[in-house]
Amino acid sequence: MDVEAVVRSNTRLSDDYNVVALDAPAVAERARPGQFVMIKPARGTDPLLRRPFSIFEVVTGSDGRPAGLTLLNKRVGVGTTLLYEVEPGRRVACLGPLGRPFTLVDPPAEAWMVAGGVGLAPFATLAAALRARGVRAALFYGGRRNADLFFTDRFARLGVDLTLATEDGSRGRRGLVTAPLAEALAARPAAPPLALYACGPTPMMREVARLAAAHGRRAEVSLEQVMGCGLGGCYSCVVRIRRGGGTPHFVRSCVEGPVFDAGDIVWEELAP
Amino acid sequence: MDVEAVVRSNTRLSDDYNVVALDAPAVAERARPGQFVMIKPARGTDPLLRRPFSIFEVVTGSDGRPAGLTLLNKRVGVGTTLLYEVEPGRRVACLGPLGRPFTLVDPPAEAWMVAGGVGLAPFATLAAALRARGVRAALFYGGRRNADLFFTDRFARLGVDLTLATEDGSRGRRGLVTAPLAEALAARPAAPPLALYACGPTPMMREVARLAAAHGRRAEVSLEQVMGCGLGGCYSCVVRIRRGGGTPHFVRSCVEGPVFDAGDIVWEELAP
Amino acid sequence: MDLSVSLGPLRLKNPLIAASGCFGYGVEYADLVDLSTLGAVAVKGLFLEPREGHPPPRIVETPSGMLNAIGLQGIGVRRFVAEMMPDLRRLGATVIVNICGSTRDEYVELARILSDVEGVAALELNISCPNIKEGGIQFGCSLTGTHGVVSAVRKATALPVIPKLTPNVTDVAAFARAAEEAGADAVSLVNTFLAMAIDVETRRPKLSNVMGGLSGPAIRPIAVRMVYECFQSTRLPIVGMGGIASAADALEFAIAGATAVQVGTANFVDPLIWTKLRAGIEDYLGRHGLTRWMDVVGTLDTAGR
Amino acid sequence: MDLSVSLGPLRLKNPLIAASGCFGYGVEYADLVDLSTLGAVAVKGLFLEPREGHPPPRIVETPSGMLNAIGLQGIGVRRFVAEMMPDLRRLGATVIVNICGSTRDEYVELARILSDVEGVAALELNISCPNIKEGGIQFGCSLTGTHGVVSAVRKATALPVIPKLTPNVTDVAAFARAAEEAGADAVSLVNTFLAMAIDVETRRPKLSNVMGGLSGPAIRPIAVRMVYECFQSTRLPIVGMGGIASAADALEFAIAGATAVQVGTANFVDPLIWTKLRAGIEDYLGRHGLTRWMDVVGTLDTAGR
Ligand SMILES: Cc1cc2nc3c(=O)[nH]c(=O)nc-3n(C[C@H](O)[C@H](O)[C@H](O)COP(=O)(O)OP(=O)(O)OC[C@H]3O[C@@H](n4cnc5c(N)ncnc54)[C@H](O)[C@@H]3O)c2cc1C
Ligand SMILES: Cc1cc2nc3c(=O)[nH]c(=O)nc-3n(C[C@H](O)[C@H](O)[C@H](O)COP(=O)(O)OP(=O)(O)OC[C@H]3O[C@@H](n4cnc5c(N)ncnc54)[C@H](O)[C@@H]3O)c2cc1C
Ligand SMILES: Cc1cc2nc3c(=O)[nH]c(=O)nc-3n(C[C@H](O)[C@H](O)[C@H](O)COP(=O)(O)O)c2cc1C
Ligand SMILES: Cc1cc2nc3c(=O)[nH]c(=O)nc-3n(C[C@H](O)[C@H](O)[C@H](O)COP(=O)(O)O)c2cc1C
Ligand code: FES
Ligand code: FES
Repeated sequence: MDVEAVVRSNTRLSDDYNVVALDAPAVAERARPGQFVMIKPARGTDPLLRRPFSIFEVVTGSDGRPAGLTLLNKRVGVGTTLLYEVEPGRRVACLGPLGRPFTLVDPPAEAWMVAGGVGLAPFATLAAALRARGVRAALFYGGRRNADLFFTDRFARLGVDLTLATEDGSRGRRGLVTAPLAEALAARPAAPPLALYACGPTPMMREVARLAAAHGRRAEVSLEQVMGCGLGGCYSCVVRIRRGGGTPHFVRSCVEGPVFDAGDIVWEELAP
Repeated sequence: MDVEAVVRSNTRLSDDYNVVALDAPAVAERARPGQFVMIKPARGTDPLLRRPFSIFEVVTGSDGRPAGLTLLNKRVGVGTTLLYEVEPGRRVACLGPLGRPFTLVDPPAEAWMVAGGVGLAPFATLAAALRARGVRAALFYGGRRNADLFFTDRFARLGVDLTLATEDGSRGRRGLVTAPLAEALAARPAAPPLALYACGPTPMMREVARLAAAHGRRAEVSLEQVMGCGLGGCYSCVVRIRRGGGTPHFVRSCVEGPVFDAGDIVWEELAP
Repeated sequence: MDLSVSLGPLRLKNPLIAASGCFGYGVEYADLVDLSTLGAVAVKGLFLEPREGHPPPRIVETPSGMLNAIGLQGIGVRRFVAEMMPDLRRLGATVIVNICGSTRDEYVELARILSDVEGVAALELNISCPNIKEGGIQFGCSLTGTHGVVSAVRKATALPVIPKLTPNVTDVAAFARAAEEAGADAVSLVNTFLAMAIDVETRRPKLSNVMGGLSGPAIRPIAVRMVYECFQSTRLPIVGMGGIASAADALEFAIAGATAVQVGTANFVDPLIWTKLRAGIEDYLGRHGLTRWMDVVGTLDTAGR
Repeated sequence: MDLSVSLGPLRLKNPLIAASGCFGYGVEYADLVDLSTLGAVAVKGLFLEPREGHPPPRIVETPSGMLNAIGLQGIGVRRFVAEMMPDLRRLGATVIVNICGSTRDEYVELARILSDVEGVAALELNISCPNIKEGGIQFGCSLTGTHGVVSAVRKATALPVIPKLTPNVTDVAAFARAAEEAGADAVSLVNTFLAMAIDVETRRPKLSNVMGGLSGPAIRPIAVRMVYECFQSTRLPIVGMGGIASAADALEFAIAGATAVQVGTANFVDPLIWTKLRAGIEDYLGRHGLTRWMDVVGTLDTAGR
């Protein structure tokens, strides 16, 4: 699906973060938690390529059917700045949904989501899907400071247990969110089964992978490789994977990911 | 003067034409009729170069001093489309005022302006300057159809005699505006002196040059050569000129023009 | 409208070819694009053996362009034949296989293997990839190297042979002539321009491979010039590419002398570009009172210029 | 912050030079820019005699770039010396004169004339202009031609000699080495890439001269690569250019090995770019705990790449 989606609204959350709502029923209908879209931020050839964004929310229309989706955008460069400034009414090309979604669990299994910064993006749809299946869910969510933590109420309303951390201690625990995660993992009995899901900076995801392995839990991570096409055509987005005892090899994260089994990734080779 | 001018307003006149008002007191203060500015339509590198625009109006602030200027824009390509769509509040780089202005006459001399389409742009400031000097002025103004003729009331309020023509006959004379001009020139006694000013498509200006020569009137034309820099640096904007009996040679229209003596131009070589 | 073209013995229903390395093995796009509607699909460059390619970062964006140093990650020709060709045949794709070797013999071996494969329509000889140390461009930057590889492959196969030329040379037309003399059926150009980008904050190259190949709209004016130079100095049909992103761009290459065109980078930006290109070309032909794509090919009018 | 640089015997107060042909004769910009604050001004290419140049259209925009075929319209060296040099001296400009000839003797004659002119700081030998048929690039595309012109001019003048290299060659570093052997004090690169654009509606070239030179951000990644190649294979100081439009771009060239940089096309877009470049460079040096521009030159770190 490639649609010329109308920008329905652009809500600035801070100087860096905003949420863009797009009319894109055909994409929204098919979207599964953890999938992404490729957005063309400008009309001309500078910037040239599309940019990948997680599907943050699926918006339903008055008939209760999927009518559009939102993106949680953090501005880090030229494309995300254009998306930060985009005016409602404009059209942006939106290709998707793309990629391998998260593996959903069923009760009695529980689900812990671990988000760092804009790594929150894939978890709104995941939390909704888990709730629909009756899975108990928790969110460990870290940011630099209180002003960088968003939508905590929304997760709380979905019945998600929240553990927050900020590097400056302005909200929740001071420090990285992986510290309370480590404690919670250590304190938790083996049953019921527990699935971990992580998205955020590489060091955070790597630490989640390490903790999950140490505690014998399965973890999925959503990686953010640079992507040229999002469709498997360019081979730019590769990640080194080692499955079972096999030799490590590159796979395309746009088609075999962005969600990977944390234990499969050759973390030493992943860019920080 | 190169200023990051705030777009104060953008008034769409039709599907092709709009007027953009820019806050640029330093440019406005210095502007003389016939001069132009170089506008950067986009932030990135596509499109790359600035685009030249006549200064359409000088806008005065509440203190009566020049506060900004407007541009009469016709969309023909990528840059003018960006300017057609520009949102108020944006900043656009605006370099100017540039180029050689019109030569103003004094009473009892009279002034006839000849405009084709967006060639109206340099005449609002010229009409105002002529009125300030007490010079009797007329405007011969042609367009494809009625919907392409703008601001006739404003010129009328400045005491300018209007002669309109449209190619489809939907307003004024049917056909090209140079037809009524030719009749008026033929009908007019030699005194008082008469200055002609023309801006529009090349064939129109060429015909004005021919008529002026035939009737022994001085005419100035404002040319629209493609311009890379507007400052005399790139030598892209040249026009072949023959002055007196001299050999024809290329001069830069950004510094020696855009206003030229119609009799100096080697019309055969000018792009249509 | 007749959009069909001939590249020597190879007849294509239209001149629009997916450029090698920019369309995977074709099958990746089957959900979005009806492969049978393309003139052809030039699949990702293949070596005899599977290759890992370079570590990421493999691409970086530049003004109106991109650098890539994929390093020809690939499954090798045998797995390609076994795993991809059945699907490509089923999907009705006209398949041009882009082949790459470290030695002349490797090209010959690849040509032999592919000659017997049902559904392979032509071979594009990648002697111009700037991203690998051995082979490839070392042939493409030498006239004797080009002649040598092309004539060896020519002898080894009855398939149409299309050497792909590098733009990183002083006189590209000389390479087109060398290819012509060696028996090529057509030439394709341009491959990417050797280039680099540096992260000034870390003072390190942005690509893991230090250098990469520049593609996209940025290079189009140079590529059009090179196609025009080749058109003026050989009689070989030319497959033109480099920054094509619209029907007007494709027509620009055609007017300069390209019989067919390939689209690479723009396919990343707009994977549904193919229908737009076809519609734009048909519209253009209609507006100009023409009925055939070939009416436009090589019609640059330089009178008075 | 110490931004001073040396190009052989030529010492500049900073590395920022206005590129030839993109800054008129310098005097055009005197109202906007204090010329004495620039490292140097490379004036528009001069022949012995005045030249008309090509008819318009002389430029056309392309994605993130532009083509030009000005054809070296100019007033000739004698009028330049008589009419422009007095103003340039008065304005405190460090003047690099870009010279162009149809024959080797013309370069020598130009060098002789300019050697005696007060205020001329160096000669840049334009052996790389793609827009004129005779001379220029015909020297720049041949190693012996380059060596010949440079050594002849070297013998004729005590002024610093800076041949300007064309990017339209297979191995630009070989040309830098030829210039070095012939006694050049530095090399500058790149001149523009030979390119063309076609108006598909009229099927005519967009430039009156059919072909022109591509400049601007589009070419930057190729230019950076070429500077890096020259840096690796000669000891000559390098003046780098091609698409520089920000302090980061200038630093990219420096890290690749450029001692000084020139800014051409970007000056058209932003004639006040010079103060922004200087401020950006000083800010960068400060943030990185450096005090001299030269601390950055040639510091590309390719470890592990
Ligand atoms: C599957 C996927 C989902 C994503 N979801 C979101 C999301 O929901 N919200 C969001 O804000 N961002 C998301 N990202 C990251 C987003 O795509 C990048 O931030 C964006 O592409 C940067 O574009 P830019 O033009 O702003 O930056 P550029 O100007 O291109 O670069 C600025 C800086 O960002 C770095 N960068 C460029 N591309 C990426 C990338 N793909 N990932 C990380 N860093 C990059 C560059 O190296 C550079 O340092 C996602 C990425 C992937 C792969
Ligand atoms: C001194 C001067 C004053 C001008 N004043 C005005 C004005 O007040 N209002 C206004 O709307 N326009 C004015 N123009 C024309 C305006 O500059 C061009 O229309 C504009 O540059 C086209 O840019 P673009 O990106 O929209 O077109 P592009 O996408 O660059 O080109 C589209 C088409 O327009 C043609 N074109 C490009 N540049 C010019 C040019 N300079 N003149 C004519 N055709 C061109 C191209 O050849 C092409 O066919 C003026 C031009 C000059 C030189
Ligand atoms: C990511 C990428 C991978 C490429 N891989 C190959 C390849 O395997 N073989 C080849 O001959 N050309 C390859 N190319 C070059 C393209 O086929 C094409 O020649 C070039 O990109 C110019 O066209 P474009 O500007 O339309 O992309 C690759 C280009 C890109 C961008
Ligand atoms: C309009 C124009 C005119 C030029 N004239 C000359 C010239 O006279 N002599 C010369 O050596 N280079 C000339 N050049 C090349 C520039 O000096 C420079 O090498 C090239 O444009 C690349 O730099 P840039 O991308 O910063 O413009 C010219 C370039 C342009 C755009
Ligand atoms: S982004 Fe192109 S293959 Fe993954
Ligand atoms: S526009 Fe550059 S010299 Fe006139």
